[in-house]
Amino acid sequence: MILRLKYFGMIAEAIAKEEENVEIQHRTIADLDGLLKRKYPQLVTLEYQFALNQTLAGMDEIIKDGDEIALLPPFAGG
Amino acid sequence: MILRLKYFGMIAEAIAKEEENVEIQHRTIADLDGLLKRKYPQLVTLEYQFALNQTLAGMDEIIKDGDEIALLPPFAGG
Amino acid sequence: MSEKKIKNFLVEGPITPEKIATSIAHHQVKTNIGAHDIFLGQVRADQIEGKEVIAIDYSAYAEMANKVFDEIREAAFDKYDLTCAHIYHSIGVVKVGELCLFVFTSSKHRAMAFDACRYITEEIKAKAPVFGKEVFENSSFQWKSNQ
Amino acid sequence: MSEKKIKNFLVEGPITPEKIATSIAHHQVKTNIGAHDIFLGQVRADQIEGKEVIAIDYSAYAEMANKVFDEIREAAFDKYDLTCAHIYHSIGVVKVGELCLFVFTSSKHRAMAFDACRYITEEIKAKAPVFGKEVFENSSFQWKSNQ
Repeated sequence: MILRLKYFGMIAEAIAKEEENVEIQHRTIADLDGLLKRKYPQLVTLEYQFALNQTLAGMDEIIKDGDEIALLPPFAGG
Repeated sequence: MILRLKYFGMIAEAIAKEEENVEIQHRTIADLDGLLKRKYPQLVTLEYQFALNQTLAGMDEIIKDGDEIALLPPFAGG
Repeated sequence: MSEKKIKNFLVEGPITPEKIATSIAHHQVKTNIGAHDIFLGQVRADQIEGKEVIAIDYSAYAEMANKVFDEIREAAFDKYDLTCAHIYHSIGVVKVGELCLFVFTSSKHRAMAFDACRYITEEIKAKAPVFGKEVFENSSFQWKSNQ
Repeated sequence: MSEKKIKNFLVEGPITPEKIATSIAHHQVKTNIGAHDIFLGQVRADQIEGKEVIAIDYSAYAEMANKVFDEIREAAFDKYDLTCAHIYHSIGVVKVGELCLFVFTSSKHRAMAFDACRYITEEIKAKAPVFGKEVFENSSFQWKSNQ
Protein backbone atom coordinates (compact mmCIF):
# COMPACT_ATOMS: atom_id res chain seq x y z
CA MET A 1 0.00 0.00 0.00
CA ILE A 2 0.98 3.64 -0.51
CA LEU A 3 1.48 6.00 2.46
CA ARG A 4 1.96 9.73 2.46
CA LEU A 5 4.82 10.62 4.85
CA LYS A 6 5.50 14.09 6.19
CA TYR A 7 8.62 15.18 8.08
CA PHE A 8 8.90 18.27 10.26
CA GLY A 9 11.50 20.38 12.05
CA MET A 10 14.72 18.61 12.94
CA ILE A 11 13.43 15.37 11.36
CA ALA A 12 12.93 17.06 7.99
CA GLU A 13 16.38 18.58 8.36
CA ALA A 14 18.04 15.29 9.33
CA ILE A 15 16.68 13.37 6.35
CA ALA A 16 16.72 16.42 4.01
CA LYS A 17 13.14 15.81 2.92
CA GLU A 18 9.77 17.31 3.90
CA GLU A 19 7.55 14.62 2.42
CA GLU A 20 7.51 11.51 0.28
CA ASN A 21 5.26 8.63 -0.70
CA VAL A 22 6.40 5.18 0.39
CA GLU A 23 5.08 1.78 -0.56
CA ILE A 24 5.11 -0.73 2.29
CA GLN A 25 3.67 -4.16 3.12
CA HIS A 26 3.72 -3.54 6.85
CA ARG A 27 0.68 -3.03 9.03
CA THR A 28 1.56 -1.02 12.15
CA ILE A 29 3.31 2.21 13.03
CA ALA A 30 6.05 0.09 14.66
CA ASP A 31 6.62 -1.72 11.35
CA LEU A 32 6.86 1.62 9.55
CA ASP A 33 9.22 2.97 12.22
CA GLY A 34 11.54 0.00 11.69
CA LEU A 35 11.51 0.50 7.93
CA LEU A 36 12.26 4.22 8.27
CA LYS A 37 15.11 3.65 10.72
CA ARG A 38 16.73 1.23 8.24
CA LYS A 39 16.21 3.71 5.39
CA TYR A 40 17.37 6.76 7.46
CA PRO A 41 19.79 5.57 10.20
CA GLN A 42 20.04 9.17 11.48
CA LEU A 43 16.51 8.74 12.92
CA VAL A 44 17.82 6.27 15.52
CA THR A 45 19.27 9.05 17.68
CA LEU A 46 16.42 11.53 17.21
CA GLU A 47 13.32 12.03 19.32
CA TYR A 48 9.97 12.01 17.50
CA GLN A 49 6.34 10.92 17.67
CA PHE A 50 4.07 9.67 14.90
CA ALA A 51 0.82 11.31 13.83
CA LEU A 52 -1.65 9.16 11.88
CA ASN A 53 -4.10 11.26 9.89
CA GLN A 54 -3.28 14.28 12.06
CA THR A 55 -3.70 12.55 15.42
CA LEU A 56 -0.85 11.30 17.62
CA ALA A 57 -0.54 7.54 17.17
CA GLY A 58 0.95 4.78 19.32
CA MET A 59 3.33 2.14 17.94
CA ASP A 60 0.64 -0.56 17.70
CA GLU A 61 -1.81 1.41 15.58
CA ILE A 62 -2.82 -0.13 12.26
CA ILE A 63 -1.99 1.69 9.03
CA LYS A 64 -4.38 1.66 6.07
CA ASP A 65 -3.81 2.44 2.40
CA GLY A 66 -3.84 6.19 1.75
CA ASP A 67 -3.13 7.21 5.36
CA GLU A 68 -1.14 10.39 6.01
CA ILE A 69 1.63 9.81 8.52
CA ALA A 70 3.86 12.48 10.03
CA LEU A 71 7.07 12.31 12.05
CA LEU A 72 6.95 15.03 14.68
CA PRO A 73 10.01 16.17 16.66
CA PRO A 74 9.54 17.75 20.13
CA PHE A 75 7.00 20.58 20.17
CA ALA A 76 8.19 24.14 20.69
CA GLY A 77 4.99 26.16 20.41
CA GLY A 78 4.33 29.24 22.53
CA MET B 1 -7.68 67.45 69.41
CA ILE B 2 -8.54 68.10 65.75
CA LEU B 3 -9.04 65.25 63.30
CA ARG B 4 -9.39 65.42 59.55
CA LEU B 5 -12.29 63.13 58.52
CA LYS B 6 -12.90 61.91 54.98
CA TYR B 7 -16.03 60.16 53.73
CA PHE B 8 -16.29 58.08 50.56
CA GLY B 9 -18.89 56.46 48.32
CA MET B 10 -22.18 55.61 49.97
CA ILE B 11 -20.96 57.05 53.29
CA ALA B 12 -20.30 60.44 51.73
CA GLU B 13 -23.70 60.23 50.08
CA ALA B 14 -25.48 59.21 53.30
CA ILE B 15 -24.11 62.09 55.35
CA ALA B 16 -23.98 64.51 52.37
CA LYS B 17 -20.39 65.47 53.12
CA GLU B 18 -17.00 64.44 51.70
CA GLU B 19 -14.83 65.74 54.50
CA GLU B 20 -14.80 67.79 57.66
CA ASN B 21 -12.63 68.60 60.66
CA VAL B 22 -13.92 67.43 64.02
CA GLU B 23 -12.69 68.22 67.50
CA ILE B 24 -12.87 65.30 69.92
CA GLN B 25 -11.60 64.33 73.37
CA HIS B 26 -11.73 60.63 72.59
CA ARG B 27 -8.75 58.39 72.14
CA THR B 28 -9.66 55.35 70.01
CA ILE B 29 -11.34 54.63 66.70
CA ALA B 30 -14.19 53.03 68.68
CA ASP B 31 -14.71 56.31 70.56
CA LEU B 32 -14.79 58.22 67.28
CA ASP B 33 -17.19 55.68 65.77
CA GLY B 34 -19.60 56.18 68.69
CA LEU B 35 -19.42 59.95 68.30
CA LEU B 36 -20.06 59.78 64.55
CA LYS B 37 -23.00 57.38 64.97
CA ARG B 38 -24.62 59.83 67.39
CA LYS B 39 -23.94 62.73 65.02
CA TYR B 40 -25.04 60.80 61.89
CA PRO B 41 -27.58 58.11 62.91
CA GLN B 42 -27.78 56.93 59.27
CA LEU B 43 -24.29 55.39 59.78
CA VAL B 44 -25.77 52.74 62.10
CA THR B 45 -27.20 50.70 59.22
CA LEU B 46 -24.25 51.17 56.85
CA GLU B 47 -21.19 48.98 56.37
CA TYR B 48 -17.79 50.68 56.56
CA GLN B 49 -14.20 50.36 57.75
CA PHE B 50 -11.88 53.01 59.16
CA ALA B 51 -8.56 54.01 57.66
CA LEU B 52 -6.11 55.81 59.95
CA ASN B 53 -3.51 57.79 57.99
CA GLN B 54 -4.29 55.75 54.87
CA THR B 55 -4.04 52.32 56.51
CA LEU B 56 -7.00 50.18 57.61
CA ALA B 57 -7.42 50.53 61.36
CA GLY B 58 -9.08 48.34 64.00
CA MET B 59 -11.51 49.72 66.59
CA ASP B 60 -8.92 49.79 69.40
CA GLU B 61 -6.33 51.88 67.56
CA ILE B 62 -5.28 55.10 69.26
CA ILE B 63 -5.92 58.42 67.50
CA LYS B 64 -3.46 61.29 67.70
CA ASP B 65 -3.87 65.00 67.01
CA GLY B 66 -3.70 65.77 63.29
CA ASP B 67 -4.48 62.23 62.14
CA GLU B 68 -6.37 61.74 58.89
CA ILE B 69 -9.25 59.31 59.31
CA ALA B 70 -11.44 57.97 56.50
CA LEU B 71 -14.71 56.04 56.53
CA LEU B 72 -14.58 53.49 53.71
CA PRO B 73 -17.65 51.66 52.43
CA PRO B 74 -17.26 48.22 50.75
CA PHE B 75 -14.63 48.19 48.02
CA ALA B 76 -15.73 47.82 44.39
CA GLY B 77 -12.46 48.04 42.45
CA GLY B 78 -11.79 45.99 39.35
CA MET C 1 8.37 59.33 57.47
CA SER C 2 9.34 57.60 54.25
CA GLU C 3 9.60 60.09 51.41
CA LYS C 4 9.10 57.49 48.69
CA LYS C 5 7.29 59.02 45.76
CA ILE C 6 4.20 56.94 45.05
CA LYS C 7 3.22 56.44 41.42
CA ASN C 8 -0.29 57.31 40.25
CA PHE C 9 -2.15 54.15 39.30
CA LEU C 10 -5.49 55.88 38.67
CA VAL C 11 -6.56 56.98 35.21
CA GLU C 12 -9.48 59.27 34.39
CA GLY C 13 -12.18 57.42 32.41
CA PRO C 14 -11.94 54.09 30.58
CA ILE C 15 -8.68 52.33 29.75
CA THR C 16 -8.37 52.18 25.98
CA PRO C 17 -7.20 49.27 23.81
CA GLU C 18 -4.62 51.70 22.36
CA LYS C 19 -3.12 52.26 25.81
CA ILE C 20 -2.79 48.50 26.19
CA ALA C 21 -1.13 48.17 22.77
CA THR C 22 1.32 50.96 23.63
CA SER C 23 2.14 49.30 26.94
CA ILE C 24 2.75 45.94 25.23
CA ALA C 25 4.94 47.60 22.57
CA HIS C 26 7.09 49.25 25.26
CA HIS C 27 8.04 45.77 26.51
CA GLN C 28 9.50 44.60 23.22
CA VAL C 29 12.89 46.09 24.12
CA LYS C 30 13.03 43.89 27.24
CA THR C 31 14.46 40.80 25.63
CA ASN C 32 14.66 38.79 28.86
CA ILE C 33 10.83 38.60 28.93
CA GLY C 34 9.30 35.35 27.67
CA ALA C 35 5.73 35.66 28.92
CA HIS C 36 3.17 38.35 29.65
CA ASP C 37 -0.19 37.98 31.35
CA ILE C 38 -2.78 40.74 31.11
CA PHE C 39 -5.99 40.97 33.10
CA LEU C 40 -8.69 43.38 31.95
CA GLY C 41 -11.82 44.25 33.89
CA GLN C 42 -14.74 45.26 31.67
CA VAL C 43 -18.01 46.88 32.83
CA ARG C 44 -20.95 44.47 32.41
CA ALA C 45 -24.54 45.35 31.50
CA ASP C 46 -25.90 43.54 34.56
CA GLN C 47 -29.66 43.37 35.08
CA ILE C 48 -30.54 44.33 38.66
CA GLU C 49 -34.21 44.18 39.63
CA GLY C 50 -35.24 44.69 36.01
CA LYS C 51 -32.95 47.66 35.40
CA GLU C 52 -29.86 47.49 33.19
CA VAL C 53 -26.49 48.88 34.24
CA ILE C 54 -25.19 51.37 31.64
CA ALA C 55 -22.00 52.51 33.41
CA ILE C 56 -20.03 52.41 36.63
CA ASP C 57 -18.95 55.70 38.18
CA TYR C 58 -15.75 54.99 40.11
CA SER C 59 -14.31 57.05 42.92
CA ALA C 60 -11.40 56.35 45.23
CA TYR C 61 -9.57 57.46 48.33
CA ALA C 62 -6.80 58.36 45.92
CA GLU C 63 -3.80 58.73 48.25
CA MET C 64 -4.57 55.47 50.03
CA ALA C 65 -5.49 53.65 46.79
CA ASN C 66 -2.14 54.58 45.24
CA LYS C 67 -0.35 53.43 48.39
CA VAL C 68 -2.27 50.11 48.32
CA PHE C 69 -1.59 49.56 44.58
CA ASP C 70 2.10 50.26 45.22
CA GLU C 71 2.19 47.80 48.14
CA ILE C 72 0.41 45.11 46.10
CA ARG C 73 2.85 45.62 43.23
CA GLU C 74 5.88 45.45 45.55
CA ALA C 75 4.48 42.30 47.23
CA ALA C 76 4.09 40.71 43.78
CA PHE C 77 7.76 41.43 43.02
CA ASP C 78 8.70 39.84 46.36
CA LYS C 79 6.59 36.72 45.80
CA TYR C 80 7.23 36.14 42.09
CA ASP C 81 10.22 36.41 39.77
CA LEU C 82 8.91 39.27 37.64
CA THR C 83 10.52 41.53 35.07
CA CYS C 84 7.68 44.08 35.07
CA ALA C 85 4.31 44.69 36.67
CA HIS C 86 1.83 47.45 35.87
CA ILE C 87 -1.57 48.36 37.32
CA TYR C 88 -4.06 50.94 36.01
CA HIS C 89 -7.53 51.51 37.48
CA SER C 90 -10.16 53.87 36.13
CA ILE C 91 -11.71 56.73 38.07
CA GLY C 92 -14.91 58.44 36.92
CA VAL C 93 -17.50 57.09 34.49
CA VAL C 94 -16.73 53.86 32.62
CA LYS C 95 -19.51 52.78 30.29
CA VAL C 96 -20.68 49.23 29.72
CA GLY C 97 -18.20 47.36 27.47
CA GLU C 98 -15.34 49.69 28.43
CA LEU C 99 -12.31 48.67 30.49
CA CYS C 100 -11.84 49.74 34.12
CA LEU C 101 -8.83 47.67 35.23
CA PHE C 102 -5.57 46.74 33.46
CA VAL C 103 -3.07 44.48 35.24
CA PHE C 104 0.04 43.57 33.24
CA THR C 105 2.77 41.19 34.47
CA SER C 106 5.87 40.03 32.61
CA SER C 107 8.40 37.34 33.44
CA LYS C 108 10.98 35.08 31.92
CA HIS C 109 8.59 32.11 32.15
CA ARG C 110 4.83 31.84 32.00
CA ALA C 111 4.04 30.40 35.45
CA MET C 112 5.28 33.52 37.26
CA ALA C 113 3.46 35.91 34.92
CA PHE C 114 0.18 33.99 35.38
CA ASP C 115 0.51 33.64 39.17
CA ALA C 116 1.46 37.28 39.69
CA CYS C 117 -1.30 38.68 37.46
CA ARG C 118 -3.93 36.71 39.35
CA TYR C 119 -2.44 37.60 42.73
CA ILE C 120 -2.42 41.33 41.91
CA THR C 121 -5.99 41.24 40.57
CA GLU C 122 -7.34 39.44 43.67
CA GLU C 123 -5.47 41.79 45.97
CA ILE C 124 -6.87 44.85 44.19
CA LYS C 125 -10.43 43.54 44.52
CA ALA C 126 -9.91 42.89 48.24
CA LYS C 127 -7.77 45.82 49.35
CA ALA C 128 -7.97 48.89 47.09
CA PRO C 129 -10.22 51.68 48.45
CA VAL C 130 -12.07 52.14 45.17
CA PHE C 131 -15.83 52.64 45.17
CA GLY C 132 -18.33 52.24 42.36
CA LYS C 133 -21.84 53.37 41.60
CA GLU C 134 -23.70 51.16 39.16
CA VAL C 135 -25.66 53.64 37.04
CA PHE C 136 -28.93 52.47 35.43
CA GLU C 137 -30.72 53.60 32.26
CA ASN C 138 -33.10 55.83 34.20
CA SER C 139 -30.13 57.59 35.93
CA SER C 140 -30.87 55.87 39.24
CA PHE C 141 -27.93 54.00 40.74
CA GLN C 142 -26.81 51.57 43.40
CA TRP C 143 -23.49 51.18 45.17
CA LYS C 144 -21.43 48.21 44.01
CA SER C 145 -19.61 45.92 46.45
CA ASN C 146 -16.96 43.25 45.82
CA GLN C 147 -18.19 41.24 48.82
CA MET D 1 -16.13 12.26 8.15
CA SER D 2 -17.02 15.51 9.85
CA GLU D 3 -16.99 18.38 7.38
CA LYS D 4 -16.47 21.00 10.07
CA LYS D 5 -14.48 23.91 8.70
CA ILE D 6 -11.44 24.43 10.92
CA LYS D 7 -10.36 28.01 11.56
CA ASN D 8 -6.79 29.08 10.84
CA PHE D 9 -5.00 29.87 14.10
CA LEU D 10 -1.59 30.43 12.49
CA VAL D 11 -0.38 33.90 11.55
CA GLU D 12 2.63 34.70 9.39
CA GLY D 13 5.34 36.53 11.36
CA PRO D 14 5.03 38.24 14.75
CA ILE D 15 1.75 39.12 16.45
CA THR D 16 1.57 42.91 16.69
CA PRO D 17 0.36 45.01 19.64
CA GLU D 18 -2.09 46.61 17.17
CA LYS D 19 -3.68 43.22 16.46
CA ILE D 20 -4.14 42.74 20.20
CA ALA D 21 -5.71 46.20 20.58
CA THR D 22 -8.10 45.50 17.69
CA SER D 23 -9.07 42.18 19.21
CA ILE D 24 -9.74 43.81 22.60
CA ALA D 25 -11.79 46.58 20.96
CA HIS D 26 -13.97 44.00 19.17
CA HIS D 27 -15.07 42.67 22.56
CA GLN D 28 -16.46 45.98 23.81
CA VAL D 29 -19.85 45.25 22.19
CA LYS D 30 -20.14 42.05 24.27
CA THR D 31 -21.62 43.60 27.39
CA ASN D 32 -21.97 40.31 29.27
CA ILE D 33 -18.16 40.13 29.57
CA GLY D 34 -16.70 41.23 32.92
CA ALA D 35 -13.16 39.87 32.66
CA HIS D 36 -10.53 39.15 30.03
CA ASP D 37 -7.24 37.34 30.44
CA ILE D 38 -4.56 37.58 27.78
CA PHE D 39 -1.40 35.51 27.59
CA LEU D 40 1.42 36.64 25.30
CA GLY D 41 4.50 34.61 24.46
CA GLN D 42 7.54 36.77 23.61
CA VAL D 43 10.80 35.57 22.06
CA ARG D 44 13.66 35.81 24.58
CA ALA D 45 17.31 36.64 23.85
CA ASP D 46 18.50 33.49 25.59
CA GLN D 47 22.23 32.82 25.89
CA ILE D 48 23.03 29.27 24.82
CA GLU D 49 26.66 28.20 25.05
CA GLY D 50 27.79 31.79 24.69
CA LYS D 51 25.64 32.55 21.68
CA GLU D 52 22.64 34.86 21.82
CA VAL D 53 19.28 33.96 20.28
CA ILE D 54 18.15 36.68 17.85
CA ALA D 55 14.95 35.05 16.55
CA ILE D 56 12.88 31.88 16.48
CA ASP D 57 11.88 30.49 13.12
CA TYR D 58 8.58 28.64 13.68
CA SER D 59 7.14 25.94 11.45
CA ALA D 60 4.13 23.70 11.98
CA TYR D 61 2.26 20.70 10.73
CA ALA D 62 -0.41 23.24 9.83
CA GLU D 63 -3.45 21.01 9.26
CA MET D 64 -2.86 19.11 12.49
CA ALA D 65 -1.91 22.24 14.45
CA ASN D 66 -5.16 23.95 13.48
CA LYS D 67 -7.09 20.82 14.46
CA VAL D 68 -5.29 20.72 17.82
CA PHE D 69 -5.87 24.45 18.48
CA ASP D 70 -9.55 23.96 17.65
CA GLU D 71 -9.83 20.96 20.00
CA ILE D 72 -8.06 22.87 22.81
CA ARG D 73 -10.40 25.81 22.33
CA GLU D 74 -13.50 23.59 22.33
CA ALA D 75 -12.26 21.77 25.45
CA ALA D 76 -11.82 25.14 27.18
CA PHE D 77 -15.44 26.05 26.36
CA ASP D 78 -16.55 22.68 27.79
CA LYS D 79 -14.51 23.08 30.99
CA TYR D 80 -15.05 26.78 31.69
CA ASP D 81 -17.96 29.20 31.40
CA LEU D 82 -16.49 31.39 28.65
CA THR D 83 -17.94 34.08 26.44
CA CYS D 84 -15.03 34.08 23.96
CA ALA D 85 -11.68 32.38 23.42
CA HIS D 86 -9.09 33.18 20.76
CA ILE D 87 -5.71 31.68 19.92
CA TYR D 88 -3.10 32.98 17.47
CA HIS D 89 0.34 31.42 16.96
CA SER D 90 3.09 32.76 14.73
CA ILE D 91 4.67 30.86 11.86
CA GLY D 92 7.96 31.96 10.30
CA VAL D 93 10.57 34.26 11.80
CA VAL D 94 9.76 36.06 15.06
CA LYS D 95 12.58 38.26 16.30
CA VAL D 96 13.64 38.68 19.92
CA GLY D 97 11.16 40.94 21.77
CA GLU D 98 8.37 40.15 19.32
CA LEU D 99 5.25 38.15 20.18
CA CYS D 100 4.70 34.58 18.98
CA LEU D 101 1.58 33.49 20.91
CA PHE D 102 -1.64 35.33 21.79
CA VAL D 103 -4.27 33.57 23.91
CA PHE D 104 -7.35 35.63 24.80
CA THR D 105 -10.19 34.43 27.05
CA SER D 106 -13.28 36.33 28.17
CA SER D 107 -15.91 35.50 30.74
CA LYS D 108 -18.52 37.02 32.98
CA HIS D 109 -16.24 36.62 36.02
CA ARG D 110 -12.47 36.65 36.41
CA ALA D 111 -11.85 33.12 37.74
CA MET D 112 -13.05 31.46 34.55
CA ALA D 113 -11.07 33.82 32.28
CA PHE D 114 -7.87 33.18 34.30
CA ASP D 115 -8.34 29.40 34.50
CA ALA D 116 -9.19 29.04 30.82
CA CYS D 117 -6.31 31.22 29.57
CA ARG D 118 -3.80 29.20 31.55
CA TYR D 119 -5.36 25.89 30.51
CA ILE D 120 -5.23 26.83 26.82
CA THR D 121 -1.63 28.05 27.06
CA GLU D 122 -0.44 24.86 28.80
CA GLU D 123 -2.30 22.68 26.31
CA ILE D 124 -0.74 24.52 23.36
CA LYS D 125 2.76 24.03 24.77
CA ALA D 126 2.11 20.31 25.28
CA LYS D 127 0.03 19.35 22.25
CA ALA D 128 0.41 21.70 19.28
CA PRO D 129 2.72 20.38 16.53
CA VAL D 130 4.66 23.62 16.24
CA PHE D 131 8.44 23.50 15.84
CA GLY D 132 11.01 26.23 16.39
CA LYS D 133 14.56 26.92 15.39
CA GLU D 134 16.43 29.22 17.75
CA VAL D 135 18.53 31.35 15.41
CA PHE D 136 21.80 32.82 16.72
CA GLU D 137 23.73 35.98 15.75
CA ASN D 138 26.11 34.03 13.52
CA SER D 139 23.14 32.45 11.64
CA SER D 140 23.73 29.07 13.27
CA PHE D 141 20.70 27.59 15.00
CA GLN D 142 19.42 24.90 17.31
CA TRP D 143 16.03 23.21 17.55
CA LYS D 144 13.93 24.32 20.47
CA SER D 145 11.95 21.89 22.62
CA ASN D 146 9.23 22.51 25.22
CA GLN D 147 10.27 19.41 27.17
